Amino acid sequence: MSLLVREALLAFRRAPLLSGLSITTIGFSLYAVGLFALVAVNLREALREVEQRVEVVAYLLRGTPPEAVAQASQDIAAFPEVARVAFISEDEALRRARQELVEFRDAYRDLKVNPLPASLEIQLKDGYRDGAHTAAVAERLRGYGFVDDVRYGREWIEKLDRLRNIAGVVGLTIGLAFAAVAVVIIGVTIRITVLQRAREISIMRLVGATNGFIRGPFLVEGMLKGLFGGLLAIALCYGTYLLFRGQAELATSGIVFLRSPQLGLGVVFGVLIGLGGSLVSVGRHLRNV
Amino acid sequence: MSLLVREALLAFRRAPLLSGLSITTIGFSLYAVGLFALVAVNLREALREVEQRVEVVAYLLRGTPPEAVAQASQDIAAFPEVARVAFISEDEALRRARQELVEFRDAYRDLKVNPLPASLEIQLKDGYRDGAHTAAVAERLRGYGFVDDVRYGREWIEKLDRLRNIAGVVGLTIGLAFAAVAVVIIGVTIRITVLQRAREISIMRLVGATNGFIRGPFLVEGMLKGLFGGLLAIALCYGTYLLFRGQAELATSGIVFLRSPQLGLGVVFGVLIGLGGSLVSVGRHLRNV
Amino acid sequence: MIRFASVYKDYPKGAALKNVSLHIAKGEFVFLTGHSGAGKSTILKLVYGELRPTAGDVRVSGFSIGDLSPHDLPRLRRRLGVVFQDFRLLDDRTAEENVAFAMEVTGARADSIPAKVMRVLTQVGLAAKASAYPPELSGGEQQRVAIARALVNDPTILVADEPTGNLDERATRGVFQLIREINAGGTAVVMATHDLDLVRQTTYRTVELREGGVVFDSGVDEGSDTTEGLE
Amino acid sequence: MIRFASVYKDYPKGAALKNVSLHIAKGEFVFLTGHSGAGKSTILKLVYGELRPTAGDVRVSGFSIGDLSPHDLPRLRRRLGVVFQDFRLLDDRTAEENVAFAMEVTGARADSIPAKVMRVLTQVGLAAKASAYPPELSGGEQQRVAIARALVNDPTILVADEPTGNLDERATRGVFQLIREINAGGTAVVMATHDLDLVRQTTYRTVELREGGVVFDSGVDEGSDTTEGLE
Ligand SMILES: Nc1ncnc2c1ncn2[C@@H]1O[C@H](COP(=O)(O)OP(=O)(O)OP(=O)(O)O)[C@@H](O)[C@H]1O
Ligand SMILES: Nc1ncnc2c1ncn2[C@@H]1O[C@H](COP(=O)(O)OP(=O)(O)OP(=O)(O)O)[C@@H](O)[C@H]1O
Ligand SMILES: [Mg+2]
Ligand SMILES: [Mg+2]
Repeated sequence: MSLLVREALLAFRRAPLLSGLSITTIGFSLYAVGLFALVAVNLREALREVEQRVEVVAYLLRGTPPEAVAQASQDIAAFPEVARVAFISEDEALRRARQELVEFRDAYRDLKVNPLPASLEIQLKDGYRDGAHTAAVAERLRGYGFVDDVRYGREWIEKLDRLRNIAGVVGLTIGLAFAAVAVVIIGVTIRITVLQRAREISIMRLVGATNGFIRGPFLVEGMLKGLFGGLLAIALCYGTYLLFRGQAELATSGIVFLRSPQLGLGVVFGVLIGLGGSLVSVGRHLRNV
Repeated sequence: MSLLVREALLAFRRAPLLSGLSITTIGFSLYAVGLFALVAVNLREALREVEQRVEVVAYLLRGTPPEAVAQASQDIAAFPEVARVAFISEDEALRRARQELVEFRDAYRDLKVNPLPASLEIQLKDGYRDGAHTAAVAERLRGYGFVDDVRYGREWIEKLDRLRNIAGVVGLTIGLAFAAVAVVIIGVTIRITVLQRAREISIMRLVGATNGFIRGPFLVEGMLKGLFGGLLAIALCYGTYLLFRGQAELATSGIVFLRSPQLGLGVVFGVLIGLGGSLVSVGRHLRNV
Repeated sequence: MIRFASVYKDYPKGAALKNVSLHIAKGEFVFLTGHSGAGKSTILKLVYGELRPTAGDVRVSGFSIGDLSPHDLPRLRRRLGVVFQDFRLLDDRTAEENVAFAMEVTGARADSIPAKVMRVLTQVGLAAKASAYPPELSGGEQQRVAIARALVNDPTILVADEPTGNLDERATRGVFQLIREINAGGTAVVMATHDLDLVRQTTYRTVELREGGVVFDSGVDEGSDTTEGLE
Repeated sequence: MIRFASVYKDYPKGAALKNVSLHIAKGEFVFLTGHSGAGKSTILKLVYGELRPTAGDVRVSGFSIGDLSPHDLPRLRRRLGVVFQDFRLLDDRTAEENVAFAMEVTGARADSIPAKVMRVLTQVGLAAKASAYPPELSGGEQQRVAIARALVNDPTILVADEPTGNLDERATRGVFQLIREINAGGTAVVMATHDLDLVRQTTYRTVELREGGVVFDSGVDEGSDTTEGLE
């Protein structure tokens, strides 16, 4: 066991250049994956910001008693999908209209009575802002007697749904593609280093080393390379993140970095690739000698 | 010269596995770059779609004579920034308001006179949809005597501006990062293959080959590997594109592929990397032997 | 110990061995001689299982080379000591580490290794070069590392392919003396050599090959099976 | 032709040559002998510029090895034919291609190459193995490919490190005869060897090394400069 690790570490000392190159390759391959993950995470973050604007508005019949509205507000706030309920009075609606909608400045200037209805503005919780949940909430709101009409920008929400789906599919597929790129490149690198050491392996076999004995240090070495490569990739990603953070804060609400579990996953991925790559390469090689 | 190419091609025949692995690495590295380029191009395409909604609206004073409006429309259509001008009459405005804005259904039902103004809706050309140009157009519109007010969603356009800037900076930097990844990985691959052939090179020198004589075939070989790697990357990108096109058409207005000049650039990039990588690796090696 | 029965070995480009039958008893010392390209190394490679016979049967220390399982191959090789014609040293390990590696492979106790390794290196006259890497050694020094590696596990059979080709007369005498001592201790020795002086000095059995066939064998009981049962 | 003046060569782990002075005239034949590790290969490596002297001056065919420019190194080597102790063949080229490569390097006309290559391979007795790769050749066959490669460019100096170490008596005689013929044609030969039989057979000048110093030189005019002007 100690022999195993010692041999693996010796391999680094014996061929420092080649080991360094392999680690660099693994690191940069995983960096490509990490960069993509960074972009994807931040796009999703941006999408979430947009999503937060999803709301359902229930217009109330003129003359609904305030107690009924207050009671309903409480009920609605207790819906599992609902995050917040806000009551907008008729006066408030008029004030907003005057402020926001230029087309109507003139129109409202001359009005004797306020034609605008009061309404309840309902914000949904994270994860409930898709078409199906929104429609369900709207349906339930329509059940209240004093609700005249319910609006929630069906088209807009359905667009969001589609966007989410596409982003999910595209993100997943391209992410997998990048991961595949990393796996291929890393596998190839390990294969090349094993080829490089074909003579060494054949000599080991000639003096009576078993396949397991030969394979062991290679596997440990592969895992270590994967580990170092993964850590290098994280360092590179973090550098990139720092580079952007300053700029991004000026323009948007800032960017986020990958979270620890995601980073951990990346390193484990690196180690597994290193291990798998060594296993395949050495295994195939041992059969051939 | 024929010796040069013959030697380079022989290298492929002599070490088919290693050559294949190098080409695969180069191909997949460039594929990562290409994937990113695909995503970037399509995001830009999506941004352009959003941009097309940018418009400037000039509200006209009540009672403006139609001839004046027609004349102004022609003038405005001739502005270098302007793509299209549409006249929206007062009646048309009311019709739209009734249809689109539920809050005002009731309000307008009882109206005796139409309070809404007529307007000119002006669409800008590609490349003029940023804050500065839009503001300039708006300013000029205000110069007309019969224009009451000009609106163009300043906030929205400024957001677009910022988005464009960020997308540009992020795209460029991440693109460069990916390119750097590709360059590093490819350089490393070539270095490894040269290391692999260190013995060969030293023997060549021992029998009296000049550095140029040794370097030549390596450079041609590197260029060929870069070429093949570039073509492989294009094939992979196109495969990915085909994979997505079907799905994407269901949901959005479709995705686009890279254009020929971009593809050509990718291949040239591959060849140059192959050449440069060989030059550096072999050069450094020759100095050391 | 070693038995070749009507062995043929074809390479893609021609036959290297034709109908070779040979029996080497436990503890015997045999010289393999013959022209360059006669097939000496091919016979030795069959003994240590780098090659498989095209036809015929090769048995070494109870293992049948023709259908040796991947599991048995290392077990066979640990009983052999092999000096390769081209040395086959690991270039990135010192002389000492090269020899030690052959012991580690057998699972020898770690604390017993260094002393044993130094003893063998001293026997071949290389104690002073223990920490040199093969590219830092002269041709003869590399050859002696290869010999030390072959001896370090006290093999039951020593297979030596031209072990004195790069040695001067004095070193040759020293190494040959060492090999004779090993043989006296009960190890069978098969040694391919071009050095006919060496062959003539002794009365050991000599097998001469020509174009892949045995043309002379000074051993008397060739083909007899009497000692086979002792293996 | 070749002149060593008070040459020292230190390796990181010790001195290999100590104050070696040696002059080899045009067309001369010199044996280098000595124990394993005495410094024979080191002297030859200095001659073909694989090593630089630590101190002292080495001049070969008008080039000063100590400060040879990268541009002159190939020019020097093309005038030499070198047989390396460990052969140094390109494993992924056939015997024929290995020999041809040494000619291509000199810029020889492409159509003159195949005939010349086959002639030299025939001289060393390897015409039948022309299309075999080194790993498919026996030790002695590889050595003869290395010799053919050294001879193919009609060198003015032939440097041979143990060129018969892997050859049987008959092949040794053949190769040695060939080298003598080359020498008769005016090529200087420096040959390191352990084969004292070979040395004793002839009356060629013999230089014996011990621990990095020259202890015996049968050449009479050692140190005289009379032939130097002819180089
Ligand atoms: N891998 C191979 N593929 C094809 N032919 C081979 C291979 N190995 C050896 N040969 C051929 O088989 C014949 C016998 O080779 P072998 O190595 O056994 O000779 P040897 O007696 O050891 O010669 P030497 O004294 O020169 O080492 C030679 O003609 C050689 O060219
Ligand atoms: N690269 C090197 N680094 C350190 N020491 C070296 C190196 N090359 C050779 N030596 C040492 O220098 C001494 C002379 O070596 P050299 O190869 O010249 O011997 P040689 O006379 O050719 O011996 P042989 O007959 O065994 O080939 C030896 O002791 C050797 O260990
Ligand atoms: Mg042999
Ligand atoms: Mg030597």
